[in-house]
Amino acid sequence: MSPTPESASAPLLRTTGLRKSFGSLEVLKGIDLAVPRGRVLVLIGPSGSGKTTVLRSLNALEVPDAGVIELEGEALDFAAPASKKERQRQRETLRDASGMVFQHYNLFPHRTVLQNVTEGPIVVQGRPRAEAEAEATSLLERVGLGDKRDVYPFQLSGGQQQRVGIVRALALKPKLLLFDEPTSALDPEIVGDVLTIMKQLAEEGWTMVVVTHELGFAREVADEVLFLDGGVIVERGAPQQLLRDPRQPRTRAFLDRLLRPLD
Amino acid sequence: MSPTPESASAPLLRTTGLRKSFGSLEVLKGIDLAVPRGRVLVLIGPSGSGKTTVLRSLNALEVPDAGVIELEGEALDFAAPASKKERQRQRETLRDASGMVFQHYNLFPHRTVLQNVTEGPIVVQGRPRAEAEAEATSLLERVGLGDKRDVYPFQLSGGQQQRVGIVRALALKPKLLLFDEPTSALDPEIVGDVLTIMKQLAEEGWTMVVVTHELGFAREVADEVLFLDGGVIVERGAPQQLLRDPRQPRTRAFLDRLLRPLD
Amino acid sequence: GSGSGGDSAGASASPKAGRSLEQVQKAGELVIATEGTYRPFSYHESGSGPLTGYDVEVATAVAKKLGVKAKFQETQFDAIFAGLGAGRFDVIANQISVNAEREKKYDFSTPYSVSPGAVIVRSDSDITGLADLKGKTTAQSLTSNWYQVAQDAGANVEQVEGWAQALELLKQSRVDATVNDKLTFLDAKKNGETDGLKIAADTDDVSKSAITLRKGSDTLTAAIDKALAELAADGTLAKLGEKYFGQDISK
Amino acid sequence: MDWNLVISSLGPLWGGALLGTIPLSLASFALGLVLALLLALARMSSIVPLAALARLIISIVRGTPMLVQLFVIFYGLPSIGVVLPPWPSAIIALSINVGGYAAEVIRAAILSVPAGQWEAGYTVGMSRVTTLRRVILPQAARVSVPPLSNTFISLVKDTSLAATILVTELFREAQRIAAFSNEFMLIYIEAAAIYWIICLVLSTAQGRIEKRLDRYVAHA
Amino acid sequence: MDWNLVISSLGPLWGGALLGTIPLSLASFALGLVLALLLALARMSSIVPLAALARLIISIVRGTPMLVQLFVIFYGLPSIGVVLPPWPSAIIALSINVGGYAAEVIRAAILSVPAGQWEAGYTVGMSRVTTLRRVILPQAARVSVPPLSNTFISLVKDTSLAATILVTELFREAQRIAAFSNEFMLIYIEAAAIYWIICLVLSTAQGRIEKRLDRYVAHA
Ligand SMILES: Nc1ncnc2c1ncn2[C@@H]1O[C@H](COP(=O)(O)OP(=O)(O)OP(=O)(O)O)[C@@H](O)[C@H]1O
Ligand SMILES: Nc1ncnc2c1ncn2[C@@H]1O[C@H](COP(=O)(O)OP(=O)(O)OP(=O)(O)O)[C@@H](O)[C@H]1O
Ligand SMILES: [Mg+2]
Ligand SMILES: [Mg+2]
Repeated sequence: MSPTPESASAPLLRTTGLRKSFGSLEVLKGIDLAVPRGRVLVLIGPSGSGKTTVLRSLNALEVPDAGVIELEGEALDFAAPASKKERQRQRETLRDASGMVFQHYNLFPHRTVLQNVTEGPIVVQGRPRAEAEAEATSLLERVGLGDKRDVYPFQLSGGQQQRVGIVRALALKPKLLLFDEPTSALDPEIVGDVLTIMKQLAEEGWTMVVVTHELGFAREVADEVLFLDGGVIVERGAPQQLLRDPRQPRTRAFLDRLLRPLD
Repeated sequence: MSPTPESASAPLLRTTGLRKSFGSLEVLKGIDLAVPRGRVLVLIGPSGSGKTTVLRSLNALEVPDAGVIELEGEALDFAAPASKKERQRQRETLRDASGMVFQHYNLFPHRTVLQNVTEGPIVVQGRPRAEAEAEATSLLERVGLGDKRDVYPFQLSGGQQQRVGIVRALALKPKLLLFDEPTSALDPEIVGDVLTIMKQLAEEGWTMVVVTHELGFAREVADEVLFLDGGVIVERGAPQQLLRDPRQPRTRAFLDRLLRPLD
Repeated sequence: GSGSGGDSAGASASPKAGRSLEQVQKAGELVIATEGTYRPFSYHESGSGPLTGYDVEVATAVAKKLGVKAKFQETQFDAIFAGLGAGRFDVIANQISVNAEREKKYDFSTPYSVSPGAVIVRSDSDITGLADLKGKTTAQSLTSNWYQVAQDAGANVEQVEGWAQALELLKQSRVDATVNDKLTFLDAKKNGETDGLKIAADTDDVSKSAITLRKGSDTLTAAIDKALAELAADGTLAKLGEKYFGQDISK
Repeated sequence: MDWNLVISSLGPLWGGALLGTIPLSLASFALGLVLALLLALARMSSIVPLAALARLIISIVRGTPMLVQLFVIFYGLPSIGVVLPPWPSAIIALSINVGGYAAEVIRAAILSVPAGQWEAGYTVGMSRVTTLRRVILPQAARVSVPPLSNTFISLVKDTSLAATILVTELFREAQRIAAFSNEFMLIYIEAAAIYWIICLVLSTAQGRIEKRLDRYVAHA
Repeated sequence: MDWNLVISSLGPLWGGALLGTIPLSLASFALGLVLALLLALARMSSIVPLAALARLIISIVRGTPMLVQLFVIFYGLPSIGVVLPPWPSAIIALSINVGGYAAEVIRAAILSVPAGQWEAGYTVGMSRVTTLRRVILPQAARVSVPPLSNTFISLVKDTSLAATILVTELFREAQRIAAFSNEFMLIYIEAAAIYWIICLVLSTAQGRIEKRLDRYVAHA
């Protein structure tokens, strides 16, 4: 089941049979995936296929109807009926472990760039302000935003906002970084700035799950690519194989539409 | 559909020395361009270079500070001080001649698809309802939305909304179609649907000015490509030449960023 | 509602029960409700000075006779009976006319002011008496009996907030007359506020105003009656009448 | 509790509501909305004196008690020769009030419609006025229903002030019955219940209208 | 015009404003806002009876005249043994009113903050309450300043009703002076001018607050 031949140790995160319905619409129909430590998993698939729902489940923004999420060996079972308190604990476990970067950044508009980044460390993790700010500043400098510390999000371009979004997630030192189409709201010429930073994070060894339509990024950075359609993982494989020579006709059709829109 | 197959001698539209400032920011610094009848002009350029402002000037959503727009030989001079009435006449001349398709569709959310399309013909042009509706229906069928006549825009996907946006512009039978990044708010797999329709329109002989980042479309459909930067046309030429082998370093840098974001 | 009926808690805590003389004396004060906006009965000296007026002085004198302090609570007419019913006040001294309807619900002292009514009209009016009010429009406030009198005379009654508005409407020819205390009119006349108006006729009815108490305030009512009798006897009431109206109005 | 009084007063109280409160509210609201739209447009106008005048009117209307406005119109205007009967006076005062409050609501609602909608209207060939009428206002209407229904509910209760200028409505009837029976508390609560019923009907209507206007909006 | 009266009444009228109207308004508004927030949260709660109760309270408060509410609290409650002095009664009635009206404003403002902000808060590790407090409410505050200042302005004028329960404030002073002089038009207009001045000060404050809260928003 797990497509991680080179990893001997247990994956950081593993899902088994994840299911989720909204009303009568079944959006996830049993998702099995594993994310080894230090690896990058890329999810692709048509609109509505359930990519976002997978990420949101990993971050406990949605509660799956069934299935298990295993985090560092601890199994969170969502099929079993659970008390409110138990669900709460599951939620906290997942949220503490992961950081999320959204398509539309979702920065806090009423806080400066620095405050956006330190909000989590100071308010949630209770770290000393001075320490949190020093760390945030150095992270911001790393992504080229050292001089934007004290401005408000509306004063930034989309690409700058998304870099702040990434830094906000990093500042929590999560074990797992989740990205939901982080570049698809950006101007095409700015996309590169954000992808480059994500590539560096991958090289530094962060564990990442990325939903994206940027096939170039997937090809260069992903360790594994999953193609989702209709709430099912239709195909999975190394990027070279899956993106260049997909086995499934649905994968091929999807990739064709993406690469050659005018045909 | 009724493109305007007339003598291709004089261009349908020509601008000379178009200038526009917002406050102290000079956004257009003298734009000269010509759109021959039945041709497709593509504008590319970095964010903030003034592409949208050019289109908005052609559609009289902005009043240029200086320069001339010549439409079918009639010169509208924006440098000369003009009475309110004269400006009004200039505005109407330009608006009657052109139809605009927006990046974010800007459909009327409180009107059905059919009403969106017939609003202009009936209310503005005073055409009989039955005739306008019949024509709108056939246009909607052409773009594959025959069955969506009576739904509201929110019930449509982005790609469907943009197709309605195009039909709304077509229904006015303008001499000139203006497109401002018509696909950049769309899901990547849906982009093709809209580009294909635009390609068909070009083949039918509509005169079009298109701002887009879809270089594939420019390559296949454009008669001329203009590269704008900092309010100036830095380079212009046939798509094969300009996109493949730009003469100006700024053009080259821009195209590189677009095509290889990760380098 | 708490205006009447539905008795709840017992003993002295209940606002429903009347006040006894003993309670008042124990408290050391008689709480008196009055409007404070009804010249010359209950008003403020020059508008913002101390509370004064015929009713106010009578009530003060009564309290003194009872051996307690007079404590005035100024409220609007709307709230005056509600407040009495709720036990917010011990008594009302505000030109409350005694009538059969009210006597069913409240105890009254012996009247301390007796005033004939007057039909007040514009100088050029041809109304000469109550009988002429039939089919005419009058402005009346709800405070007094005169509303009823005008209505009984067949007038079409417009209810107004107070005397000032009634005067204004009459002067603006928007009503034909107002029936009111003659005393009130005379007071206004003294202040030059009745230009162009006149008294067409006095009414046969008189309005008797008395201190109003909750039902069951027997000992207190008796004490107040006794105090009023003493005030009449020692000439205090007559003197107050002279002060405000140039005549004794207590009988 | 005096049940006979409660029951015998129902007739006159509902009479006051049906012949006074309700028609007064409806007429004033309708007129007030028209006035509000004009004030809102004036306030947004680029003609500076017009905008300033609208601001001043809105400020005075909102900043002074309506009772005084009623008094000025009814008792004050005759001194300059304008004698208006109670009903027109009340309708004028109430609709000026609605106008002042609703002008700001309508202005905010118009500003909340994205600029792209104006441009879409222009691009389709519409004039400013046509775009306002056919594109902007229908969308602004949706946003303004909840705050306008607040204004309406306040208005219904404010009509009681018309009692001070001789308009017979629910509250005036209540005062009269209360004065004769001396049961102020009981009658006022009864009147309050009737106001409440009217407001409940209004809220239901609001819900219906919102639903209707929401038909073209995606739901979360 | 009787200038002497106008001038001699300035003292008492301003006295009423400063010692009655203004402190009463401020206290009631502060308490009312707290109540409004609680009612708004209750109304949005998933606990059905709590939400229903909040709805009912809001509906009654908004649907019935405040005069009656004042009456019930001051003259009605003693019948069940609760005897409150005038000022506390007035503050309770007024703040319940502010609560009822402002609850809907606050609810709408909270709902106007994009869902993504809740999620961003959760993702950063915040609980529901922390997200509400540090992310949602500060943003809701910005949206709710204009409608809340409307509520405040209405409140200032509504304090005049407190005169019926023995609170001396601006309007009560005006009534006294008017009753003595029978110049009710003049005095009422003078009082209205003072209300207007108070409201102008409030509007200026509103402008300042809006500007402050707008510092993190792009301007068109
Ligand atoms: N909260 C919700 N309530 C109801 N339906 C939902 C909800 N969230 C998602 N859905 C539906 O679930 C399906 C999958 O949604 P999801 O957002 O996961 O797709 P996606 O693959 O991320 O698509 P996209 O590329 O458009 O972001 C869609 O049909 C969507 O409409
Ligand atoms: N109404 C306006 N007021 C002030 N500045 C404006 C206005 N419209 C555009 N600008 C500025 O003019 C410049 C050019 O804008 P324009 O929208 O034409 O660029 P663009 O090439 O279309 O960019 P993009 O690719 O981001 O759409 C930008 O700096 C923009 O901020
Ligand atoms: Mg998604
Ligand atoms: Mg643009």
